[in-house]
This record gives sequence, structure tokens and C-alpha cells, in this order.
Amino acid sequence: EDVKIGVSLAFTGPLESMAPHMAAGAELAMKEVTESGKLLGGVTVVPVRGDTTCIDAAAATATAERLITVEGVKGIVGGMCSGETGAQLENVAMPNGMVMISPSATSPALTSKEDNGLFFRTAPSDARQSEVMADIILEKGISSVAVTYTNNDYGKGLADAFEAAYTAKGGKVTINAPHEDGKADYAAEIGALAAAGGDALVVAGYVDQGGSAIIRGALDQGAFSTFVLPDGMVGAKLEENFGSEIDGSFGQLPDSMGDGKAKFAAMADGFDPTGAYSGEAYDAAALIMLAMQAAGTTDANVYKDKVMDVANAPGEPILPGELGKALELLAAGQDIDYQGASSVELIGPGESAGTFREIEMKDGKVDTVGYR
Amino acid sequence: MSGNRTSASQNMGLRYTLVALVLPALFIIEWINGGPNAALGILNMGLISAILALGVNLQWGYAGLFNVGIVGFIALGGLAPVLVAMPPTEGAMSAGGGRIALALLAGIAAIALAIAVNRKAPGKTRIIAVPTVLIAGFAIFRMIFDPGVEAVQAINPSATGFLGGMGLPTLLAWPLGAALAAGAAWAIGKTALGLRSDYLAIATLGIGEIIVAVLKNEEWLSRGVMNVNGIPRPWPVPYEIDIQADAAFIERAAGLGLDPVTASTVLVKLLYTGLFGAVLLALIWLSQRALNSPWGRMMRAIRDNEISAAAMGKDVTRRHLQIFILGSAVCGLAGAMLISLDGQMIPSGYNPLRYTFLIWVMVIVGGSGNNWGSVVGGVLIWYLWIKAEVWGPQIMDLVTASMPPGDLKSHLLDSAAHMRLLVMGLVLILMLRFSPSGLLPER
Amino acid sequence: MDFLNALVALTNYIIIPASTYGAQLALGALGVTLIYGILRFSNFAHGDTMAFGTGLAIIVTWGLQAMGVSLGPLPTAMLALPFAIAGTAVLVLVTDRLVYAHYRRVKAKPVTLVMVSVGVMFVMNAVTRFMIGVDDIKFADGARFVISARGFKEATGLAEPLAFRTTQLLTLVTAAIMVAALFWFLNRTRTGKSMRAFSDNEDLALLSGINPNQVVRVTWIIAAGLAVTAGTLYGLDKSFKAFNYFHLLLPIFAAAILGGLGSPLGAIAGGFIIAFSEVGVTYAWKKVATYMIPGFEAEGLLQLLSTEYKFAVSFVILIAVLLFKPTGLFKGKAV
Amino acid sequence: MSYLDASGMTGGYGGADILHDCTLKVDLGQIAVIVGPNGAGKSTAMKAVFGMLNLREGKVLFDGEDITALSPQDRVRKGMGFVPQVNNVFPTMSVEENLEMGAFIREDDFRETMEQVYDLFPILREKRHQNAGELSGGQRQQVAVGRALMTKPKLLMLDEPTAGVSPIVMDELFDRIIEVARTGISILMVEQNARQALEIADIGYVLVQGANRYTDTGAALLADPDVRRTFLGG
Amino acid sequence: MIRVENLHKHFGGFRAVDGASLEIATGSITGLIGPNGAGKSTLFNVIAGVHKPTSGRVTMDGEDITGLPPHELFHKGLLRTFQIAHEFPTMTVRENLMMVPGGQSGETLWNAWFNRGQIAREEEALRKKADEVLEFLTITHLADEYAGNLSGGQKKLLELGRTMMVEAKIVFLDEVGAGVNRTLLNTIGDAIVRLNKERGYTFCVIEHDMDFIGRLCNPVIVMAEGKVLAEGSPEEVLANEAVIEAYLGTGLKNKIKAEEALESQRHETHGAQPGLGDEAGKGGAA
Ligand SMILES: Nc1ncnc2c1ncn2[C@@H]1O[C@H](COP(=O)(O)OP(=O)(O)OP(=O)(O)O)[C@@H](O)[C@H]1O
Ligand SMILES: Nc1ncnc2c1ncn2[C@@H]1O[C@H](COP(=O)(O)OP(=O)(O)OP(=O)(O)O)[C@@H](O)[C@H]1O
Ligand SMILES: CC(C)C[C@H](N)C(=O)O
Ligand SMILES: [Mg+2]
Ligand SMILES: [Mg+2]
Repeated sequence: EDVKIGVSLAFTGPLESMAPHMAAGAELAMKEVTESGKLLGGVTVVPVRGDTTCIDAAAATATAERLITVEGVKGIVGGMCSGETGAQLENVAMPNGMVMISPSATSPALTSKEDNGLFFRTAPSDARQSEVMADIILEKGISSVAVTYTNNDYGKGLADAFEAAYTAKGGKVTINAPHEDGKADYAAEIGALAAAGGDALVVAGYVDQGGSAIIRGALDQGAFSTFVLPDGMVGAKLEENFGSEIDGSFGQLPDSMGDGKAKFAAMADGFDPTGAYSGEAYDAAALIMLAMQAAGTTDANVYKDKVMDVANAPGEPILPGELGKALELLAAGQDIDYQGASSVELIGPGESAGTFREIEMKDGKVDTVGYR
Repeated sequence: MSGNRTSASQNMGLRYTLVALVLPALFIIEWINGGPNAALGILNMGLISAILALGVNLQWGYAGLFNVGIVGFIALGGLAPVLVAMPPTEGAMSAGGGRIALALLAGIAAIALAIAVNRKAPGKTRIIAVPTVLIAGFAIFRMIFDPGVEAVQAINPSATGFLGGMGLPTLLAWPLGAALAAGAAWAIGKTALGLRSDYLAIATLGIGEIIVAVLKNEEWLSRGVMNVNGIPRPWPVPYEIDIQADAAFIERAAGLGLDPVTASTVLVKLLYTGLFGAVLLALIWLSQRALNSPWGRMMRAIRDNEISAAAMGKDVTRRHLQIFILGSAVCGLAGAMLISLDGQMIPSGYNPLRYTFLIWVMVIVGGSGNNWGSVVGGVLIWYLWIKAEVWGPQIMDLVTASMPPGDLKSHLLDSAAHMRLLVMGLVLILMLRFSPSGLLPER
Repeated sequence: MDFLNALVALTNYIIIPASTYGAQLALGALGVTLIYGILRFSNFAHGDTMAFGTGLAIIVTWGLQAMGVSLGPLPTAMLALPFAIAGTAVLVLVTDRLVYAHYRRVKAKPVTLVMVSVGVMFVMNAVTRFMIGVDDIKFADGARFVISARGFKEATGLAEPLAFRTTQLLTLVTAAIMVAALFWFLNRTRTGKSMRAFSDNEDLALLSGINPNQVVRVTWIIAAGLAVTAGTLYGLDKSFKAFNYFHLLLPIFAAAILGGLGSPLGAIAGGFIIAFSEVGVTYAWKKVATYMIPGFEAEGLLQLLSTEYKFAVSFVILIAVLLFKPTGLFKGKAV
Repeated sequence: MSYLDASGMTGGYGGADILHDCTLKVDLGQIAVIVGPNGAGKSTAMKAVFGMLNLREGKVLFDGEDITALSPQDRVRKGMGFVPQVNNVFPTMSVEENLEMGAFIREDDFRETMEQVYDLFPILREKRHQNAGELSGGQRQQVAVGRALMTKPKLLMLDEPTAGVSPIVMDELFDRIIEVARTGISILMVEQNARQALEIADIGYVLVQGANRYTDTGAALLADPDVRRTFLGG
Repeated sequence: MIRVENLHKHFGGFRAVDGASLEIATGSITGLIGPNGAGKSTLFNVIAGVHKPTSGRVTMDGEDITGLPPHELFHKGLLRTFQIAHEFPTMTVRENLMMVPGGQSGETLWNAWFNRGQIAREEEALRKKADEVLEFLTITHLADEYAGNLSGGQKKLLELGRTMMVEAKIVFLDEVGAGVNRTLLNTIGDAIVRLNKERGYTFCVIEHDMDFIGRLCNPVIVMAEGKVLAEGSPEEVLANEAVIEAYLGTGLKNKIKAEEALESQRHETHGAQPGLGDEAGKGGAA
């Protein structure tokens, strides 16, 4: 028997380069479970991809509608961007009683959204990251920064929260200006940032989008030499694009200590496991299947109550590659504490508590400094 | 000549019959394959698309106005449900609302003054006086405006941070959406309608971008990129979870042999279909009557040859303005409807590819100048846009099925998502190939 | 000294980046304007043609690099350019044969052709992604800088840096050469003149013995050349990302329109005006003002308008120009 | 056989036929004039001869060769020149460039011909650098004829060359046409200034509703009271 | 009726109309002739509001109408035709005519939506009128043809037909005759005379056919190089040395023709009135 799980991500549109690695992560978990043959007595989990475009709420809604009513999926990994995720949740998932676990929608607004207990996310809300980022910067003795953010709810939410936290802690933000992703040229933005000045530039953007272009320009034109890099900026591309040119720059991303990340990386085949939110996507898919097992059914309205249980303590910690074991334990009625690739710990209304990995660029490589 | 015309009209009859058969057939197939929810979901957006296409057809098909700023009018219309139906943000009005209103008034006054100065002031002083008035006006505007905005945006930024709306029924937002778009169209038309063809196109494209930029960056108004969630549904559409909890409903659904989830989701969609269908029918009726009247004849004359129409006593400028406002209002109306269907307003989602060019594709594929053509184009292209998402990867699977496994195959499979655009493009090219003046041409 | 610093800051943050960007837009706009002028429609697939051509150039570059070929301080991609142009020319010619030729034959309205080009855009969009994927690709090699920021500071002792990238120099030089060549071609050569004749009055061109197929072919080949060059230079200077090329299309069209559709000179002027207005109007004058006015300490950034509205600025300028010159600065065509 | 021999032409613009078994012939160095009421199909017949119309029946022989299937631009290379009734200049090209385009297929030096055209229409020399689109109606007409002369065709087809030109220019134009014909070039033209045209015509065709109604020498047609009254304005 | 005072229209540095002053008397059929490029069409365009004059004044019945837009002039009774026909190509010939009259109640949206009865009545009347005009122009068979498909001369007829759809005060005709069959042109000439006599239209006619000018017009104004070169009765003007040199030419064919025409005009004014439905009128359709 087949169980279908939707993978509803933005395969086309501005984040098209991130989506494949995320989808691969989610599908890896499904493959692992299928191969273990232990889910609900040996069902096959079939991923069904759906394209949400990131920016077109109507298209995303239609996609979710198709996944649920046409494909008959029993759970959805997605959406990808916060706005589009809200639309799918409100218009399709809730009315149809479908569980959605987003690996990457990080807008704080989703925290308070009414969801009937159907929505979870394996990425933390941006509200927390901004606090951590402010602390790290101040600890380095940098008291004045310029901020540029990608002009969407993620970037703006992060930048505004950061400005509030940083100013409250005594820092000075010289300018807090957006940049649009995918635009032809960033000379104007760089000019403004340079004029405003500051000891470092906080780039709350995406590494394969405007974020890199801004760093490139700022670097070449000699406007800034130290950059602060939150989650969207930390990826393989960062090393590839800049190498040792940005040595000394630093940042943080939702990520956890422990073996999860490494194990996930070791399992990855044919995609970039360090790609942003790839591990989170693995975890999202894993959580759906584990909750099904715990509830003994694929009915979303039933297993939705089990998601928090399998994700959190008490129970046996589960890392990537151990899904078979977890299914066995659950089948035996035992508790598990899913850790996964991103040290999953769901709090409050079902979002990741968020540990953050602090990184620094050293010799052209992303170097882990510690966790907080 | 006469032979020519009868064969043409027979041809048209055939086309209408075909379309009248094919569209319902697609709907039924969709219903059978995907169930009522999928079919109705596509239909509802199809109806809104049809209305949008009707609005564009009004401007292009009737009057030859090349408006590529549709996205701006749709976005403005989308603002209406926010302003009308969202609850007012507590304290926002007193914190900064007054200031903002005052600032806007000051801004308008400054512009009015500048216009007056431009008219009255003698020759050379004008060159200095007008910019002075404008710059001073802008400075005063910012002085009043900025603190107000800051105060409003400070109120619980992660949830509100904007003025909010008036807490009125969402249905009222529809006419307001039309009115907002019409107002903007008036202002734009007054300045830009002197431009022709592609020049008007790019000017309107720019204006559309500017409107979207404002909605995206003025958080006090629309929450900007932070989006507005939870916009109430229009009367009489209920929320599924509410009726799913309603015992009477569950019973009635059971009576029909339906489970409550399906029953509720279908009911909601049907209600939307009813609302949108009613609006579309009303608009079609008005458009058809207008087109088949001396008014329509005059518009076509203007479209055909402006110079000559002016020499025949038609006030081309005024008529252009009229139809520009009407068409934009229809787009605004559809924009408001769209947002009340989505339940949220995402300003950054208004991108021209989706909300301008796709609409244009609908109009042209349907057949410009023909109202029914626009409706058909709207529904059909929306259908394809949605289906291409499924067909694309399926086709890719087919193509690669016989390939030996390897880098190429996996590379192609990984890119399967892009087949969506390929399929869309091919369908578009093919349709226009066999029907260059649209499925239902003007005549 | 302070005056020099102010000047350097302006050069570094406005003049050099805006000229480069302007040259990139101008090259793109030339292609758009050429197709509009001669084939009489706004080609929405131009951005994706640029993307495709650049993708091809990258693949050839990789090949060349693998073979150990290099151009010294210049990017290897410049060597790849002719191959990429040839490949893209073949693609657009095939497209024309399969798609556009039909609409010319049935004398379809220009707007139909515009919509068809939207279809072609979708297809090319996918083809490009099949070919080279969606990732951000950096393919510039050779020397990065003519003048580097640090080097400049050390050499001059000024507080302000000045950077001038090789790719920027290359862009400006190539753009100048291409533009001059195109002018010469259109106004002086027989083929060029026959293309203008065709653009003016197709039927009469036939009656003068001009071979329409040849005109169309040459037009596409030149357009492909311009598109690939523009796209590759842009990709070298920034980086290659298929998605960005669609967005490049809007300022390109704005430039072509501002200058007057069908006018090569207009395309160039338009490109630079758009670029300079985007960069100039949103520039924060704080630094420059501090240098220029001794003892001045700016409170704010002295920014006329924040960068969110930079696109709006160029469009406002565009509309203002069109109000006085309804067919652009250089009397463009209107179909 | 005539130099140009278009016989039995039947066809139209896709709908009903406009031409019905229409025949036009011109010999070397002859001037043939087509007259007829508006909408008779004169321009259509010219287009048909030039291959701008799909003929259902009939064929066109030129210099003994069947050219029915040739494209217009190939016919130009065979030595046919045509001045259409409307849209007959390149509006955004200068007068001089218009003339150059007329000589597009010529490989030899065409400057001499250009001088001849300027001598014929002095106003064009004056306006050589102005765009043709900015000329007055009559000036444009002169450009159009000039362009066709530049080709040095063996058969020159003119669709109402004198429409809108002033009397002084018209006289010169007719004189020039006679001159051109004397050099051995065949002329086929449509004229509404029919009396002057028939005066210089070797052969005249009266077309009515797409069919030949009268065919005779120019003088004979002029002398025919029926023709005069119904087609030449008395 | 129309008075043009020291009118200038410059294109860049070029003076297309260079200080022309003239008067068109009420009830006259005034001819306007002159070499190609003399500025005749430009003068028309300035009077009719298509071009703004560089300087100078145009008055109509004493009222200043300089620079008024064309549609306002239309409602003042000033109509014009174009030298290069400006039809509405995607509308049928009949529609081309029916759209002309101003103040149709169906031209407001409200009526178009909710007042169909009245519209139907008005349309009926318009249709009848249009058919009369078509009949008069001998192109009834083209009523339902798209105007874009007409032959060159047919378009010219349509141009003229449109001026017949309303009560005009003054009609400017820019080379109605060019490309029109001479038999039909005679009919048109008769129609002009009749409209002039019976409906009191004033005409100003540009034409290069001296036959036509001589038969119809009095006075005749000659323009050259943007200025008025001569003015007077046809006899005077055609005998004027300057006019012959600049315009008529010494080919004399035209001069002879013009004299013949004058001769015939003299006969006609003594003889029978040309009528609408007579022999010549039908000739063109043949
Ligand atoms: N838009 C324009 N730009 C520049 N020059 C122009 C323009 N329009 C007309 N002209 C020039 O003005 C002069 C007068 O033109 P106009 O059309 O008035 O002549 P006309 O007397 O009507 O001649 P015709 O009898 O040939 O129609 C011509 O020399 C023409 O070249
Ligand atoms: N493009 C076209 N499509 C369809 N019908 C056309 C087209 N062009 C002309 N016709 C029709 O063909 C017939 C003949 O037209 P044509 O232009 O050959 O006439 P003509 O004899 O040249 O008249 P004129 O003296 O007025 O120029 C007319 O009835 C006209 O309506
Ligand atoms: C894919 C992610 C970078 C999306 C982002 N975190 C958002 O909420 O929109
Ligand atoms: Mg003709
Ligand atoms: Mg004229």
C-alpha cells in the first residue's frame, strides 16, 4: 500500500535554486522509511512534488488543493516561503484537516496564526535569531552596523527585530534598508549603505540572491570588509563565491550541535546537505511519518496530536538514519525524542525552539565557533 | 465578398459551439479525475481571471489602450478588503492615524498649489516657483508624516503595525476596490493617456510597479512585505471548520452521503462560485450591451483611427479616459475579489509576469475585442497555468522513461519542475498559431 | 584633499557602477530596439535569450578552461563569446523559423507577436534551466581589478577607496565598440539600409528586391549577438543566474522606450539615463556633504529617496520624458 | 508573344474573386494604360502581375518565361519595377536613401540614374536629406516614381503615378514616361487622369468588375464615345 | 466664414506655412491650389486643429478658433477630409458613416445599457441616412464590406460620404479627386455644387485637377512656398503668369483644359442644374 506525502516547495520562482536540495532532503527521509518497511506494517511512502512559486499565493493554493484532493496526500512538507505557506494553510490545509510541516517558513507572524493544531515548522521563528545575532555582534565589540535585508517578510522581520534588539542592547544601526532579490543591479543600495557607514554590514538576505550581490559590490568597492551573516546567507555558495575574501565575517543559523547534522550529511546523495533548510526538510518529512506511526493511522486529524510527542522528550533520541529504529520503537509503544538533522525541539504552537550555530569565515571556509 | 462573410460567420458559429463544449468538458473531466474541490478551485480562480481579462479587453479590445500596469490596479483593488474588512488596530488611529491623514491632506494641498502656481504664475517665475512649492510641500509632508508612521508601525509590529481596517463586511470592499483602482486610473489617465502603443505600455508598467512598491513599503497602510493575514470572508461564505463543527450541517451532509470535510469545502467553493459567477454575468451583460451600441461603435472608431475619429467630432481624450477608468475599475474589483478568496494580502506577490502578462495572454488567446473571448481565455489559460504544473513533470517522466539511468536522466528529472513553463509556453504558441486572432476573434 | 575624497566617493559609488550598468542596459536595449524596429514587436523573450546565450558561454568557458586556454588578464568567457553567439543565433533562427515566421506570413497584429514572444520566453526559460540549472554561477576569471579599492587607497593616501573592475572596463569598451559597429552597419552598409527599409515598409521592400528572409535572418543574428554579449558581460560583472535575466528585461525595455523604440541612439541614451537615475537619485549624500562642507555633521543620510523606490524613480523620469516627447528622446516608432 | 503576357488571371484576397479572367499584355517599349471605375480591380490586377496575390487561375509570362510562381522580390530581379498606389515610400528614410533602395538590386554605379531622377523632380534634390514621411502628398508620389526608376527595370508598373501631383509635374511625368518607353522599357500603368494617359498609350485596357471590358489602342478608346462618357468623365 | 490671418506653421526650421492670410466667404466654393509642398494640406491641418500653428490666427464667423481641438471644431460645423484616406478599417462602410453624427444618445454608456428603445429608433434613422449617402456615392454594394478592404478610390468616396452625414457649415476637402475615376469625380463635383446650393455648405477644395477646379470653384486661391501667391476668379488665376510658372507649367495642356472647363461652366450655369440621380451619377458603378 502507498502513502503519499506532498512536498510543496517553490521549485520555480525566486528561490528555485534552494528548493531542490530541500525536496531531496524530505524525499531522503521518505526513502529511508520505505526501505525500512516498518511504517504502519510496511507501507511505501511516495513523495509528490508540488510547485508553490514562493510568491503566487493563488498558485500555491491550487497546488495544495491538488496535492490533497487529487493526489490524496496524507501530509505536506511545506510551504517554503512564509507568505505562500500562510495561504496554503488557511485555504486548503485547515479546511481539509491536513497536516503541514514547513521546513523553512520563519516569519514570526506564523507563530500566532490559528491552525487547528495542523501546522508545525522545523525552523525557528526569526524573532529569536535576531536576539542571538545582536548578542554575537556586540560580543565582538562592534557597536555600529549597517543592515540590508531582502525585502520580504523573512528579511524585514529579521532586520526589524534585529534593529530593536541591537539598539536596546546599546548598538547603533546606521541604516536599515531593503534590497529586492533578483534585480538587475545593486549599485544604488551599495552606495547608500556605504554612505551610511558602520563597522560591519548585516546582510539579512539569501546567499544565492541579492545577498551575495550586495556583498560582492560592497567588497569590491571597498565599502565594507566585515559581514554579519544570518541563516539565509550561510550555504555552500558563500564559500564558493567569496572564499577567503570575507575572512573574519561571522554569523549564525538555526542549527544544532550533535551528530545529527553530520549524519545527515553523510547520508546525502546527489544533493547539497548543507543547503539551507535541507536538513529541516528531512526532519519535517520524518516528523509526519513518525507521528503517523505513533497514531497508528495516516489520518491527519488524528496524527496531528502526535507530532509534538514524537518530536520532544521524553524518549529515545533519534538521529537521521535511525528512522527504522524509531518506527520500531513507536510500534512497540515506546516514546521517542526525534532529534534529526536540525536538533528538533518543538515549542509553543509547534515551532522549532531553535539552537543556533555560530560561525565564522576562516581561510575561506565556514567555521563553526560554537552553539547557543 | 458576401460569400466571404457567410463562411466567416459559419466559422464563428463553429468556434462558439466548440468552446461551449470543450470548457464544460474540461471541468467535468477535472471533477471526475480530481474531485469537486480541485475542479471548483480552478473554476473560481478562472472566473476571477475572466473578470480581469474582461477589464483588460475593455481597454485594449475596445479602445486600443496598451495598459501593462494591470498588476498595479489589481493590487490596489486588493488593498480594499484590508481597509474595509480588517479590524481596526487598537490605538493606531490615535497614535498616528490622525497625523498620517493630515500629512496626506497636506501633500494633496501642496500638489494642488503647485498646479495652481503653474497655471497662474507668469513665465519665468514658474520655473522656480513650482519646484519650490513642491519641495517645500514634500518637506512639510514628511515632517508630519514620518512620526505618524513610526508611531503606527511601533504597535505590536509582528502582528499588526498598521492602521488596520474598518471592520466592515468584506463584500463592501469589492466596490471600494473598483473605486480605488478607478481613482488611480483617473490620475494616471490624466497624465499618461497622451502616449501611444508601447510607450503607454511602458509608462503604465512603471506606474503598476510604483503602486506595488508603495503597497510593499508603506507598512502603516498594508503591512508591506509582512502581509496581512486573516481577512474575513465575504458574506455568505462560512469557514469550513465552523460548519464542520455544526451538527446540523454534518447531518445534512450525511443525508447527501458526504463526509463533512468534503461537504464543507465544496459548499464554500460553490458559494464563491456563485458570488464570482454573479459578478461576471453582470459585467458581461454590461460589456456586451456597451459594445453593441453606438458607444461601442464610437470606441472602435477611436481604436481604428484616432485622428479621423477626432475629426468626426469624437472627444478622443475623454473617451480614452473613460474606458481606462472603467477597465481599471474592473481589474480593481477583481483584485478585491481575489483577496477575499485568498484571505490574505501579500503585496510582494504582485509580480507583473503573473498579474499583467498572464492576463494579457488570456485576452489575446481568447480573442481581443470579444467579451466572450476574454471569458474563455481567462478560464482556459488559468486552467492551463495550473495544469502545466502537473503535466510538465509528467511529460518529463515520459521523456526520460526510456533513457538509461545516468547523469543526463537524473539531471533532467531534477529539472522537471521547469517543464511547467515549457508546457505553458508551448501551449500558448500552439494556440496562437492556429488562431492568431484568438479563439473567439472579434469578428 | 577633502574635495578629492568627495570626488572619489562619487566616482566609486555613482559614476563607475552606473556607467557599467548603463552600458549593460544599453546593449540589451539595442537588441530590443532592433527587433522592434525591424520585426515590429516587443520581444519579451529577449531577457531569456540573454540568459540562454550566457549559459552557453559559460559552458564553453568551462570547456576552454578545462583545456587550459586562457586570455591572461581578460576573462576566458570573452573567447567563448563567438561560440555562444553562434549557438544562440542558431537557436533564435530556428525559433523564428518554427514560430515567428508563421505570424509574419499571416500578418498577425503586433500584439499577437508580443504574446507569442511571451510563450517563447517561457520555453527558453525552461530550456536554459535544463541546460545549466538554476544556480548562481560565477565564471569570471583573469584579473579582477584594474584599480582595486585597497591598492588605490595605498597609492593615493586618500580616505576614500576607488575600485574599477576589469569586467567594468570590458563592459564599457565592448559596449562602445558594438554600438559603433551597429551604427556603421545600419547607416552605411547596403544590408543595414535594406534592414531599415524593411522596417519602414515591408511591402515596398519586397518591391525593391530586398529579400525579406535575409533581413529577418540578419536581424536575428545581430540581436542574438547583442543579447549574448550583453548577457555575458552582465554575468561576468555580477554573476550568472537564470532568474535575474527576466528582471533585467524591465529596465531594458524602459531604456529602449525612453530613447525611442527603433532608435539605436535612443537605446544607448535610455540605458544610461535609467542607470544614472536609479543610482543617483537614491544616493545618500552624507559622506560627500561631510567632505565638501567643512565642519558639517549630517544628522540623517541626506538621501532624497530611499532605495526601495529606486525603480520608481527611473519610471517617473521615464514618464516625465514621455510627456514631453511622447515617442521617446529620439523620436521612436510606434506600431 | 508579348513581352509581358498575363492572361486569364482569376483570384482575389482570400474571399470572393476580384479578378475574373483578366488579361494584360505589353510589348517591348510599349505603354499600356489601364483605366476603369474605382474598385474595378485595377490595383488588384497590378498586384497579381507582380505576384503579390495568389492567383487561382491564369498565368504570367515575362519575356517568354513563366513567372507565375515567383515571389515579388524575384520578379524585381527579373527586371520588373512597381510603384504601388499607396504606401509607396519608406517614410523614415531620407529621400536619397529611398532612391538608393530603389537601386538595391543593382550592382553597378547608380549615381547617374539618381542624377537623372533629381533632374526630373528637382524638388527631390532639394529635399534629399529629409525623411520621405515628412513630404507633402505630391512630393511623396515623386519619390515613389523616382524609386522605381532607380531600378532601371525592363517593365515599369505604375499604379496611379500622377495622383496628387501638380499639373506641371504631371506633364513632366508623362513626358518622361514616353521617354522611358522610347528607350525600350515597357510601361504598364493605371491612371485616373485617363485622357492624358490614353493620349500617350499604345494600348489601353478598360477594366470593369475585374474583367476586361474594352481593349484597344489609346487613341481608339479616346475616340469611343461610350468609353469617354462612362469612364473618362465625358 | 473662415478668416486666416498671417498664419505660420514651422516644422523645425522649415516653414511649411509662412504667413498665409486668406478668407473663405460664406456660401462659396473656394479652390485652393498650388505646387506640391506649397503648404496646402498643412494649412488645412492647422485650421482643422490637427496641428497647432506656430503663430497667427484663425477665426470662424468672427470667433477665434485657433488651436481648438478637431472634435470641437466638428461640433461647430467644420468638417474635413484627409488627403490620405483615414477610414476606420475594421468597421463596415455603413458603420463608418453611422458613427459620424455627434450627440447620439447611444454614445453615453448609461443609454447604451438601459435605454435601448431610444437607441434603436435613432439607429434606424441613421441607417437610412447612411444608405442614402451610399446610394448617392454608388457604393451601396459595399455597405457591409470592411472599410479597410476598399480600393483607393472607394476610400476617397467614403471620406466624402462622411461629411454628408451631418449638417456641416464648412467642409474642407483635401484632394477628394486624386485617384477617383473622372466620371465619378464629375458626380462628386455635382454633389458639391448641390450641397453648396441646397444646404448652404461652404467648401474649401484642394485639387490638382484644373478641370474640376475650373468647373466648380470661385474664387481660387493659389499658394506657393507657404504663402498666398494669387487669388481671384478662375479666369484671373489661370491666366496669372506667376501661377503658370510655379504651378500649371507651360505644357499648356492643362491651361487649354482649364479654359475648356471654364467654357463648359459658363454653359452649365445657363443650362440645367446638375442633379443627383442623373446619367453621370450612375456612371462610376458601371
Ligand atoms: N511633419 C512634417 N515635418 C517636416 N516637414 C513637413 C511635415 N509635414 C509637411 N512638411 C513639409 O511641409 C511642406 C508642405 O507640405 P503640405 O503637405 O502642406 O503640402 P501640400 O501643399 O499639401 O502639397 P501636395 O499638393 O503635394 O499635397 C512640404 O515641403 C513638406 O515637406
Ligand atoms: N486587401 C483587400 N482585401 C479584400 N478586398 C479588397 C482588398 N483590397 C481591395 N479589395 C477589394 O477589391 C476590389 C478591387 O480593388 P482594387 O484596389 O483593385 O480597385 P481599383 O480598381 O484599383 O480601384 P481604385 O481606382 O479605387 O484604386 C474592391 O472592391 C475592393 O473592395
Ligand atoms: C526558504 C526560506 C529562506 C524562506 C524564509 N525563511 C521565509 O520565511 O520566507
Ligand atoms: Mg487602385
Ligand atoms: Mg497635400
